Amino acid sequence: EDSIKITVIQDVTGSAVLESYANQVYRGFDLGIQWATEGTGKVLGRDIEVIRKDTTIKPDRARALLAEAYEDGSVLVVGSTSSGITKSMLPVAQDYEKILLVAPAVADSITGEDWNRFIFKSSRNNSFDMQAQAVAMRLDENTSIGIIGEDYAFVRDGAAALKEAVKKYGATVAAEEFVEVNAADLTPALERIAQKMENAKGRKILFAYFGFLPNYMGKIMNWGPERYNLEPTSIILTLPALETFKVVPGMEGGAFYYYGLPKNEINDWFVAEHKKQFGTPPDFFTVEGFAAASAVVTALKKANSTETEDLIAAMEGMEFPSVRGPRTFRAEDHQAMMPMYHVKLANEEGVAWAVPQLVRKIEPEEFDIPIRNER
Amino acid sequence: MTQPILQLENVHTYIEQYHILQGITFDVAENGFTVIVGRNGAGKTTTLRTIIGLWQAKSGTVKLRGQEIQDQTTSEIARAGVAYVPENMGIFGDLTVRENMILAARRGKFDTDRLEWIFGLFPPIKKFWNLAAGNLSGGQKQMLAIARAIIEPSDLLLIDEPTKGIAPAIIEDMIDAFLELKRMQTTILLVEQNFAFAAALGDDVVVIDDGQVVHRGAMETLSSNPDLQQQYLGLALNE
Amino acid sequence: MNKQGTSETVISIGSTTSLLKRDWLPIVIVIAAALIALVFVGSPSIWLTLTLAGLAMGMMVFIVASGLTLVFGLMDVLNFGHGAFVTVGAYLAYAVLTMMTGLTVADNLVLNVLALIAVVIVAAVGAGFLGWIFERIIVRRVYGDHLKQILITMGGMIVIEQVVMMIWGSQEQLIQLPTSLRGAFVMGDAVVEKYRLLVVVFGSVLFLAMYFSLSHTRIGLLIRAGVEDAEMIQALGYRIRRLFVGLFVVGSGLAGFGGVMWVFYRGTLTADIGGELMILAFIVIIMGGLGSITGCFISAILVSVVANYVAFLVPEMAMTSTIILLVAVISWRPRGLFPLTKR
Amino acid sequence: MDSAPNIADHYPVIETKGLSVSFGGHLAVSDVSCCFEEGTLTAIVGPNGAGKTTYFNLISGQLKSTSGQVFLNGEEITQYPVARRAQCGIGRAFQLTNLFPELSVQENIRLAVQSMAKTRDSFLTLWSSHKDLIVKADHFLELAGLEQYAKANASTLSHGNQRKLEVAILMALEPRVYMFDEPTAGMSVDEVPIVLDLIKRVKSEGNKTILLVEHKLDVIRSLADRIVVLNNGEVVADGDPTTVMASDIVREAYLGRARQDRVGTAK
Amino acid sequence: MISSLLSEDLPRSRIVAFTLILLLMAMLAAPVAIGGLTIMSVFVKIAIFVVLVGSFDLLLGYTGMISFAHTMYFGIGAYGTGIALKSMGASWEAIAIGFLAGAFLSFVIAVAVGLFSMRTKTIFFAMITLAVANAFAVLVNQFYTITGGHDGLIFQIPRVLKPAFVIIPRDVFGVPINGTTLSYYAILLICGLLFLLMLRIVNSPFGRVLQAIRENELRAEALGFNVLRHRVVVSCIAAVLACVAGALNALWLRFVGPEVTLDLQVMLDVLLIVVIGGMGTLYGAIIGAGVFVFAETYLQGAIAYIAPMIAEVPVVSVVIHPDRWVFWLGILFVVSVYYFPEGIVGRLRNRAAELANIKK
Ligand SMILES: Nc1ncnc2c1ncn2[C@@H]1O[C@H](COP(=O)(O)OP(=O)(O)OP(=O)(O)O)[C@@H](O)[C@H]1O
Ligand SMILES: Nc1ncnc2c1ncn2[C@@H]1O[C@H](COP(=O)(O)OP(=O)(O)OP(=O)(O)O)[C@@H](O)[C@H]1O
Ligand SMILES: [Mg+2]
Ligand SMILES: [Mg+2]
Repeated sequence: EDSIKITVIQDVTGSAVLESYANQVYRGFDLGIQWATEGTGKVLGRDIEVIRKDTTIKPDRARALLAEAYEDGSVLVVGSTSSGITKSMLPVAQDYEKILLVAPAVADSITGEDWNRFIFKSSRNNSFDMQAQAVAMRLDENTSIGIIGEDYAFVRDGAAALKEAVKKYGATVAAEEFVEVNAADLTPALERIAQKMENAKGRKILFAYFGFLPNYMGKIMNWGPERYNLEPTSIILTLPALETFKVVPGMEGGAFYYYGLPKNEINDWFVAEHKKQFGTPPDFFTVEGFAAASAVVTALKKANSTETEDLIAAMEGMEFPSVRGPRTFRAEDHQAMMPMYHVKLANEEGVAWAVPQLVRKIEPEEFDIPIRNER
Repeated sequence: MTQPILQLENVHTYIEQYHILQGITFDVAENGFTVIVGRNGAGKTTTLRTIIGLWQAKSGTVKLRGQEIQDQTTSEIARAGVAYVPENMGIFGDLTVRENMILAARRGKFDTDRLEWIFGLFPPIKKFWNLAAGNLSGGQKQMLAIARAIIEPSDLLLIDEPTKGIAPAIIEDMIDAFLELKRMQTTILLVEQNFAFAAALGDDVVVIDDGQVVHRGAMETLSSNPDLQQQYLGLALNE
Repeated sequence: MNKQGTSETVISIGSTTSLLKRDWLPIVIVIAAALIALVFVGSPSIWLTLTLAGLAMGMMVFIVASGLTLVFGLMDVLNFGHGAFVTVGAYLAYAVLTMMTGLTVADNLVLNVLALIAVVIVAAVGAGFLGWIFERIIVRRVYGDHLKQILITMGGMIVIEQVVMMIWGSQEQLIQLPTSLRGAFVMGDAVVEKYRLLVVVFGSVLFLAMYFSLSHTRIGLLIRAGVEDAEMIQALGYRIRRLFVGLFVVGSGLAGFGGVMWVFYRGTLTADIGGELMILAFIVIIMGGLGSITGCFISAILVSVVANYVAFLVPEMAMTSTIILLVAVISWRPRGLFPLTKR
Repeated sequence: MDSAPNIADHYPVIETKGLSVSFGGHLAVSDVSCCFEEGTLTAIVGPNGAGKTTYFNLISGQLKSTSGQVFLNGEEITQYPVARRAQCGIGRAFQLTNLFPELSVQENIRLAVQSMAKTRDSFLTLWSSHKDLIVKADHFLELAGLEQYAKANASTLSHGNQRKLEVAILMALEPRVYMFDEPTAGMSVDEVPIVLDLIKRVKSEGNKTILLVEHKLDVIRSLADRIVVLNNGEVVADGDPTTVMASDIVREAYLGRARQDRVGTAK
Repeated sequence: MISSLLSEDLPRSRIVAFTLILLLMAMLAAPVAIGGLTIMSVFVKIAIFVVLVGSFDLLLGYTGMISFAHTMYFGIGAYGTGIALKSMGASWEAIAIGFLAGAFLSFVIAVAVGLFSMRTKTIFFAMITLAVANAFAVLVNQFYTITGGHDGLIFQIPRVLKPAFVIIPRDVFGVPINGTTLSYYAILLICGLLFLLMLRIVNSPFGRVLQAIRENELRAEALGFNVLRHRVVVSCIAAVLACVAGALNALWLRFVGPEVTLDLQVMLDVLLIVVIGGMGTLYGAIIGAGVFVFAETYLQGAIAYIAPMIAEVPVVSVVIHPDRWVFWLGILFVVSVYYFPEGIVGRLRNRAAELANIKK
């Protein structure tokens, strides 16, 4: 019998950073298939054929590739990293009435205003990050928060989500400063925050949230937040970022993944296999690739069919395993619900990055992720 | 007779696909003053540019003191002692007059006596010493181009139409200057339309037409013979 | 000729512009901008922090742009690939640094600075060598034609970046300053990062070195003349090609130097790091006046300092402030602050 | 305006009043007041750097004067930009050849013809459909004796031929005021008469005003109705050719002391 | 007839003419003969780029102005249409209003930029437009609530243009003829007409003046041409044409985002196309866009095809790797400047002219 075609569309070339992300996704996806099919590469008794496509970060190309994938008989398509590219593909899925499983893009609008019923999203969104971060900041009425970040949709949405999340603790957001993307110097914005928060009461937290600027934490620490009693913190997503967080030992924050955090068999296998195959511990995008593969295999098994409508029916409300514990596609907007971590950083001898230590796992039920689509 | 300082033998030069010089042959005698005349578009400028290496001769030889130079680069030829005043004057308009001059003084220093002499010849050079050369008047630019070529002593001086746009009084001085240069053992090869000027200075004359040498000889012969003038220049000058 | 006349000419043919005749206006404007900002900012310590940070940033921009002033300003080669040499400099720094961790991890200022200087030298030489190849293969064909320069150097840049990715991979790499150069000095209420101070020192030294070597030799003149009329400069006996190659190599080397400075400031590196400052570098060169080292230096500082003030006072305008500044300067002096050429 | 209308409303074609321009303190043209009448050819002479070209630039608008005014038929045009002055009928040729180098010789002339035609800016008509303009352009091409180079790029012409093209472009503009700046410089002896004939032709039309800068004395002698001598930016002599050329001041400043006859003429 | 349609500016080279006819036929036949969004996307991109590049060539090749802000107008057209469709719903009025607003904004900016061009030298002008375009991209990013910022916008288009509007169902030709096919042909038609319009403009008296300005601005002024006015006018024409191209692109993609419109990369692609095709010849825009879009679309695939064969060879396998296709694009930049200094069309025309000379 024919193989089951799954196409993974990623933004490989065109930007150095995205290229490394895309490669992580591919690795994770392959590992995910390997794990979910117990090494057979088969589901429903048929081979899974994974086809890779590169958007080169061009929306027009992404759309054509997606259409091509559907026309060539892909059962479903997984993609992509860039939220913009992913958004441009959403209507094509609708036109072809085939599933697009979004991973690892984050933009809220994918499961919000731009959503259609063929879209599933196995990756996280801003609200998970921010609610986890709110937990990790140990807020109360006596805390004020200053936010510094870049001026673009992802960070702005995040900041809005954070403001929403801190409400229930009674904390106040006393200052928000957004600098131009890739701004070289944070000094003016930091000085403004310091000025605005001078008279704020209680504990003062400086939350830094950046999507492009590397090593922002180093810059903040060099500027000297302690002079104004500001406690810097940020959300912990990738290993390279953790390398730059060595300057803030003891920092507490929300975290998505660190290979030492999850304590379960899948992660043990995943980390060991990744180290064996690539010599390094796995990171963020590999995890997301794995989750997507796991979702695909689980869905096929559950639906016991490759027809779109069967798959949709199976996937709505479906729980699927991942290295960070199970995730569930909620039926309303097809967003996967998932756990997060609250961690504290420590520097360890001989480790190139700050090591997150688990304070507490935040379970999926604890999150209140708004449903924004118009279903 | 001593060996000529410059010898062109059957030089053919192409510009793109056009065959401009079609076998030019003439000598320039050491310490002599040779004038090239000819109609517009005859190939006079092309001849000078071929000598200094700005066009490459496709065949034939150009010899400087017996050495073949047709394959050398322009800067090599220049450093072998050839100075050049191009037809378009080649002024560096962004640079001041002084900077134009200092570039021509190859050691980076002026010989003050020589500079004084030039100042005497061409007073505007001194007057506009620190002015951007692009702002000079047409004639002043021409003076600067000549001044630049004579600030250092050279063995062979190639000059393309120095008198165009020059007022009569300065032409007078220029004649004196060239005569003095000649006395200072500089050989001069001049392209000139102003026949009076040419006749006043030249020892030898070469007439070029359509990329070929149509007449060679002493200046005397040509300047005193209206028939020859009629034949080669299309116009008798001493009517 | 009388003696008197001669000595008089000697004076007049010597140095062109005395210090008094210099055009001080742009410098006065920078200072005025700083003072006006002081009034608006209010707090002197914040003002000082902003000013010093801006100054350091300006120096960094200057270092990255310095090579471009030679290549674009003087030689009139619109090198869009300049950023590639910045990238190469950054990666060489990374490579060298990982090889000599001993010198950088030691908490000894002298050793650390020496290590940094060694890194700079390797990066500059490496980038310069690459510049030589670049000139031979890429630039040689396109002197005098801006459009082709843009395209071919862009192509060259892509190739270099891709090769960098082949060698070092596409993932983001972390790079750390030598130990004793990290952190900041606190002076009263103002702070200065140590590294920024170092950049100010390096930038100033570079500026003085370039200023003197260009104003006390004929190189600047020769290049400008060569750009205007390459035939004539050869007819004067100069091997203009050699000079162009040499200058291109130096320009690329300086880009490598800039890459080192920039990557340490940034903290991480990817293959497209070189492009980040290029638009700013072009702005600074245009604003300063093509070919003018002083102009490049002053405008780099002006742009960066003003950007900091504006970002503090009216953050919404931070991005547009540079453009407004550029348009204002060009409207005031269409050929830049210190115009050298007519181009 | 303080200039009371002249008797019978007669205005000179070109008038400059107190025209001056200075470059950083150096007065290149200094307080020049002159009238140029229809049908006359005025030669402007003077040593190099006297300000002749600068004076032309002030009249045709390439330079803005520091003070003083320019009038065309009594209308002040001092503030007009270059293009507008050209449209008003002031045409000039340049001392240093100034062409469209990568366009053909014919196109160079065509553009001049087109500039004065009504359809010059038409977007949607085909250039080749304006046959009348082409015919006219070819006419001037022939007049200048450049037919054989019609299709060649202007940059490939020899210096002398470029000078001829420069003159031909001015002719093709058919202005009311012709300003020639050393039209024959660098032109070979047998070609000079061609250009002189062209200028004579214009002159013979009787209603044109011609200004001519020249250093060749024989050319001036054969053409000029009047000579204006500039020195250091000032008018130092003005009058009919014979008187002016004989005056001491001209001999002193311009011709050089003794040998003026040997140079610049064939004799 | 054809000659006057082409404004008497014929390809003047058999190879060029032949290629053009071939391309045109392929474009017309593709949706029925091949089908699929991929090939249609390729041809639509070529068509849109012909307008975008051609209008840029009006500035660059004909008038001699290097502007880096051209794709900004492209972006304005796309965003105008996109934002209107998003906020007003999928209607024809939204398209009209969005496009007109975009065109008006482009027009205003083009006038401002054109006026400014007078004050500075070409290369300064280029650098300033570079800075302006960059700033505009940042602005679009910052006003993300309207523009979608970094992620761009998706929106609905009138049903007639969507695949759901079936004209002839799939089973007749094996490929479906639907709203997408309709918009494909509509875009082709509009682009074709605009190309003819541009051809007419450059061959009009106005076009000649543009060339004169490119050659020698001061002289053009002295001949009585108002250089500033011509520059402003041509800037506006080019801007509005780019704006149309942008709107078409938005309609086709049903998406606008910085990567497709405002990125410096798009501008450089446009520049490359102009140079590959041949500056100052509008046919160059077609040939250049064709070569470029095909290379961009299929280069990676071609490399992926070769790569397995040399997978064992040490260095070569790193260089000839699908992920490194951009490296080969860079090589293409260099090679095209090396071997086609006057562009493909320029080269072929010269060759044709030489051959004709020899025959004579
Ligand atoms: N770059 C070029 N391309 C094509 N033809 C050229 C080029 N330069 C010169 N020519 C042609 O070469 C011929 C000789 O030109 P050259 O400049 O040597 O003449 P010339 O004798 O100096 O004339 P003139 O007295 O006018 O200066 C002319 O017919 C000219 O058109
Ligand atoms: N832009 C400028 N800046 C400074 N000085 C200038 C400028 N333009 C012209 N001059 C000076 O003004 C004077 C007059 O120049 P102009 O070109 O009018 O002379 P001219 O009479 O045409 O001389 P020639 O016969 O040599 O062409 C010259 O001394 C020149 O150096
Ligand atoms: Mg000549
Ligand atoms: Mg003059």
